[in-house]
Amino acid sequence: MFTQADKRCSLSELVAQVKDGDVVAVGGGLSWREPMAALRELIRHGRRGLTVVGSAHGIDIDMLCGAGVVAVSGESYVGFEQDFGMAPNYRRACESGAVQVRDNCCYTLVQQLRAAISGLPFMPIRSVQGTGFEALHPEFKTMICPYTGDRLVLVPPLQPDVAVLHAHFADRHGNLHIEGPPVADILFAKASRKVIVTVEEILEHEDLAEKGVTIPYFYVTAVCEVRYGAHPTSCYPNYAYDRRHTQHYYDQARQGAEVFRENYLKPFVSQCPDHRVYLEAIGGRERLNRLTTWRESDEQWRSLYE
Amino acid sequence: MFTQADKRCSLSELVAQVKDGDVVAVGGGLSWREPMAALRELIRHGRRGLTVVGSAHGIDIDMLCGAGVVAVSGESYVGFEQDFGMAPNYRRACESGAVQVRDNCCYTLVQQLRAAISGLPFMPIRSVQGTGFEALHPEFKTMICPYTGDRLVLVPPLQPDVAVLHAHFADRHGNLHIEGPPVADILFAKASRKVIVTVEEILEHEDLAEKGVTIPYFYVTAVCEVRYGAHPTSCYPNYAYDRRHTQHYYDQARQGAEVFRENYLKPFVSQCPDHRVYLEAIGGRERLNRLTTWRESDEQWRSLYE
Amino acid sequence: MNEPVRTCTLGELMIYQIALTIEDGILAFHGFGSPLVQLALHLAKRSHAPNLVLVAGATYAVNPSPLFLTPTSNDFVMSVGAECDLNIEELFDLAASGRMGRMFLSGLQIDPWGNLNVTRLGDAGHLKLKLPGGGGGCNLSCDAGHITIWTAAHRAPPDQQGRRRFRLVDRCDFVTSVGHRSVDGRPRSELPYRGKGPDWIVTDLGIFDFDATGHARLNAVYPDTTVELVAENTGFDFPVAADLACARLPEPGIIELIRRLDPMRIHRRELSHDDRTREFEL
Amino acid sequence: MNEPVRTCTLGELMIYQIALTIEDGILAFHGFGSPLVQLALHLAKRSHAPNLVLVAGATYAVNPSPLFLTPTSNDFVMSVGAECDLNIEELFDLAASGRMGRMFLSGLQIDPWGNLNVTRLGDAGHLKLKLPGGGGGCNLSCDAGHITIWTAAHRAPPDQQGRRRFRLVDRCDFVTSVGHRSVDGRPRSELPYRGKGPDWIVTDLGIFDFDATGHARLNAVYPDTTVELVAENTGFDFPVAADLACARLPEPGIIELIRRLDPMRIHRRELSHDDRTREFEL
Repeated sequence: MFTQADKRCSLSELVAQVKDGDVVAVGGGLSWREPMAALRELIRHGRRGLTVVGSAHGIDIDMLCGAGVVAVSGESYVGFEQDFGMAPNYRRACESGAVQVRDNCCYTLVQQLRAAISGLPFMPIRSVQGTGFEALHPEFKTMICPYTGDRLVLVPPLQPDVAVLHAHFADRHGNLHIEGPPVADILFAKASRKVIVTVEEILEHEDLAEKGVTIPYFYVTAVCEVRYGAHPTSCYPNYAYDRRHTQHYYDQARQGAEVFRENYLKPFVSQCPDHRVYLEAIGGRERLNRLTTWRESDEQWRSLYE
Repeated sequence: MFTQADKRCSLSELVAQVKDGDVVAVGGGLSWREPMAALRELIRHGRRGLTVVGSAHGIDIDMLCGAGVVAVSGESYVGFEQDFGMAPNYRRACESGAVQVRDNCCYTLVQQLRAAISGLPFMPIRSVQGTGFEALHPEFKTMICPYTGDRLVLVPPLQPDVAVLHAHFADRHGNLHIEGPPVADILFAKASRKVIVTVEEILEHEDLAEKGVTIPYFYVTAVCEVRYGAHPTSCYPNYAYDRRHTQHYYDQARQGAEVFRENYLKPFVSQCPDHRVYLEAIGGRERLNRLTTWRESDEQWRSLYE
Repeated sequence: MNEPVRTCTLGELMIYQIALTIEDGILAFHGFGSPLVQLALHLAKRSHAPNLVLVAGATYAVNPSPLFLTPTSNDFVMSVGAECDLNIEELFDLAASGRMGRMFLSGLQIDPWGNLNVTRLGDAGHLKLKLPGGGGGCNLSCDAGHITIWTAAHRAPPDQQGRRRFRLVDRCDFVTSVGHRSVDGRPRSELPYRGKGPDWIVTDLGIFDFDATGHARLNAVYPDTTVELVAENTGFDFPVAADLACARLPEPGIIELIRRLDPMRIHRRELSHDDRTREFEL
Repeated sequence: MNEPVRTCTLGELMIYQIALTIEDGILAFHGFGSPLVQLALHLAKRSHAPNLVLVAGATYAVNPSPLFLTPTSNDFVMSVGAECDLNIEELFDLAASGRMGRMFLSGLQIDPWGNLNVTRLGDAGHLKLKLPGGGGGCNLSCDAGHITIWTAAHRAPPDQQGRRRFRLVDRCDFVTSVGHRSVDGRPRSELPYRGKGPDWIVTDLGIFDFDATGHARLNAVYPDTTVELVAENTGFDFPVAADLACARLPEPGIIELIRRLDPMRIHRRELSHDDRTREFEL
């Protein structure tokens, strides 16, 4: 139970909740609502040896891998879909052995989070058996169902040390409002020991309550207002996905670890003391305003992908 | 999957989905949003031998017991709290043996519904063991957890034949919007073979979508617009709990099965060919308007309980 | 209005004593049909436990500010001003994962180990009285961190034949929720429960805690009750705390707060007719 | 604008053929990163399967009307006009309880039994290539009623040394999602899955169904492919349907609909460079 009256803190204090070697659940999914500002701060803090768990991810996990923050990946997907294809840093880190591959599947992850949420030592699941994941996860066990005689797979609880989320709104007490797909954020919040959250805006409780509480305050450890905190991923309705910046990211990453460090991590992370400087580095007001024009017309929205 | 374009039907057609001997999950809870109009129609249809399952209930289950509709009760509570105390018809039916007692507990019910919802042959639960419920439910099994060595109770899936719900709004496709506490309605809708719903108002989809879809259409078998369909229980914000009518109900029920049949079931159920006539019988417009005055002032709201 | 409060009623004393069992910063849940407990939680939240996560029974509203107490629990009145809302599965998941600090349970039968019966009198074959049932009490008696048991019907006056029907009984006909001994007599420590079980019983005659064996022990009496009175109204023998005291009475400010929270005095419905007139000089 | 459609592209033919595998009135789900499948579902919903419960990958939006297809799946564009929304746990629960009629899966390796690999090339000890991973494909390959497999990279041209790197392989290095044989060779019938497994493979060279043993069988070719061409681009021997036919081409109206659904022709990104120019006379 996190019950203090005011959970606001600086981005640096927020990210200091993450320790080397922690199991970290990163919220959002693919190009939607990734807590990118918090992850960049995590890199600046020089965190190491994290185990990342989640469902379908892209630039967030790829960037952490490129920065050498990750030791184990328990994600179910890390890539750029048909947009750019495979995730270069993630691939390199896995293939070099720097990151240990412990791929998971979406529903297996859900069941493991549910076990943690309801305090059970396992959840049963019918699928997974007969696939390569049983060998990849020796911690999974099996049992014969006393009702049906069927063989079931038992998956242990997954209780991340920290969930790192980006939401639209919070109040200072830590109540959160998320618009659009929550992906696994609600499950992460309920299952994790600590929940740290960046938000586009911190509101008075009455205004937040009017929008609706997506995640109750007592799950939430700390909150920090970071506008455009999901950039370059989207945080509709506030702003769309910055495909141009992501293209630039991908082009650097594809050229190798060195190039990525020199041409991306340096200018956009390590040499940006804070988020404000980062927003200048990626093109400032002009670039950010463009990402808010998606509402103007279908053509304008389309143009963001061309 | 219930996918027909227009699921609207008459109250009689709606209730005809329930067959003698069915396992029925009644939505709402205590004095809140009970599908009373549908249950009265169920009594008019002369249904028999139902098994009722649910969490905390009152007049809904008591009335079904008083009308001889119920053969087995798997509820976790049936009563009138500190308002009127024990449920007279329910007590009589259980004590006479007319209704078989298979009391359940709220979380056990939740886990059994979850097993049905996720297609599992059981759900594990840590509680219940060591209480009287193990003897009451021989279908519960136990296992030793292969991870912890702890003894766990396994509860089988509960898939009601029909869930009977009262919601605020639906569209003709069957999407539902419920305001306030859903109680177990969402779990019932996902777990049951059929879902039949009365609603205060059927809206165009666009208007419903604006309020938000609480239960997606494909779970829902049929819907019927029945204003004041929860009376005498509440359906805030539309109308408050009719304590006066419930007092009258209780006074008749307390005097015995005969008196209840003569002085309550006859005038308010069997002799009311339809819901419109029932609304006249309970006091018509004047009474109903009074139940909508709760917003006017705290004093006015309080007066509804005096 | 503002004449000073000089006395407190039995109900107000019980509400205060139940409130004193509630720690700050925990999640606590009151079930339905329990005005004394509902008021105790709101009192605690507004006095010594401001960081209490107060979850209202039936509505699952978190930290509401009811305009007044209603006789029915699942009523919008009771969730007015709620900070947020849980649902039935989330609330019980929180308990099952060890995140519910305290729950409050009662019973028509309460045995020396804190086992409770709200299911039936008589046995399966021969049902004497069907009680309403325990709601989620069975699950929460295992899962919640601690349990405060309360009853306003401890007093068991003899009938014409001089027989007493005890509320605090030697043995429950049915164990709806479990205390410190399972239905088959195993000590709680042998069962893989999350929660530690009942630590208080607040009644209309006094207050019990539990000794090392998990047996109820009289901890305090009221200004108008004695160990002897408690003993003759209790269906089992019980140890008495060495430092047995008279229960602390609430301050006037606390009493005024309770009266504001329950203007219709709904909580009196839990008290026997005679007990409604019991008052204590402050 | 309105000049009559006289030809259809390979992508349009594949979208049409995938759409033909979708029954009306079922719940079907497209994953992420699969434009051909996303378009097939929207095509089916707007042609022969109006009662399809179309669940969009990544957003879990139900029956949306995307303004245009984006290269990223979790984008508000893709959920515009959704009738309602599910979340990750609800969607997978529906599959696990037997309520997902059909799912669509692909792989960098596809074996004769419809096992798929999107996890890694090489073995655990010696990882040659880390693939993005299967999302929820593993779970859904067991749970979904039926699976349509697709790939736009069946063609495996020889390199300088004349070696072909097959997409349709004799054996998967890793079984990410299961077809008609488990990773240890047990027939699917011996496993307690809800779903019946893959029944179609739609590729850039032709269409396979599965024989009684669960082995892929060539069912149809395209106007510019032959059994021989399919054979030399496939890493295993396969039976050929007695009634092998040339796949039916879509009507002009269908083609126009596809072009309206994907104005940026995002689906072409799934095709090899050469295949982007393949066209068929209607």
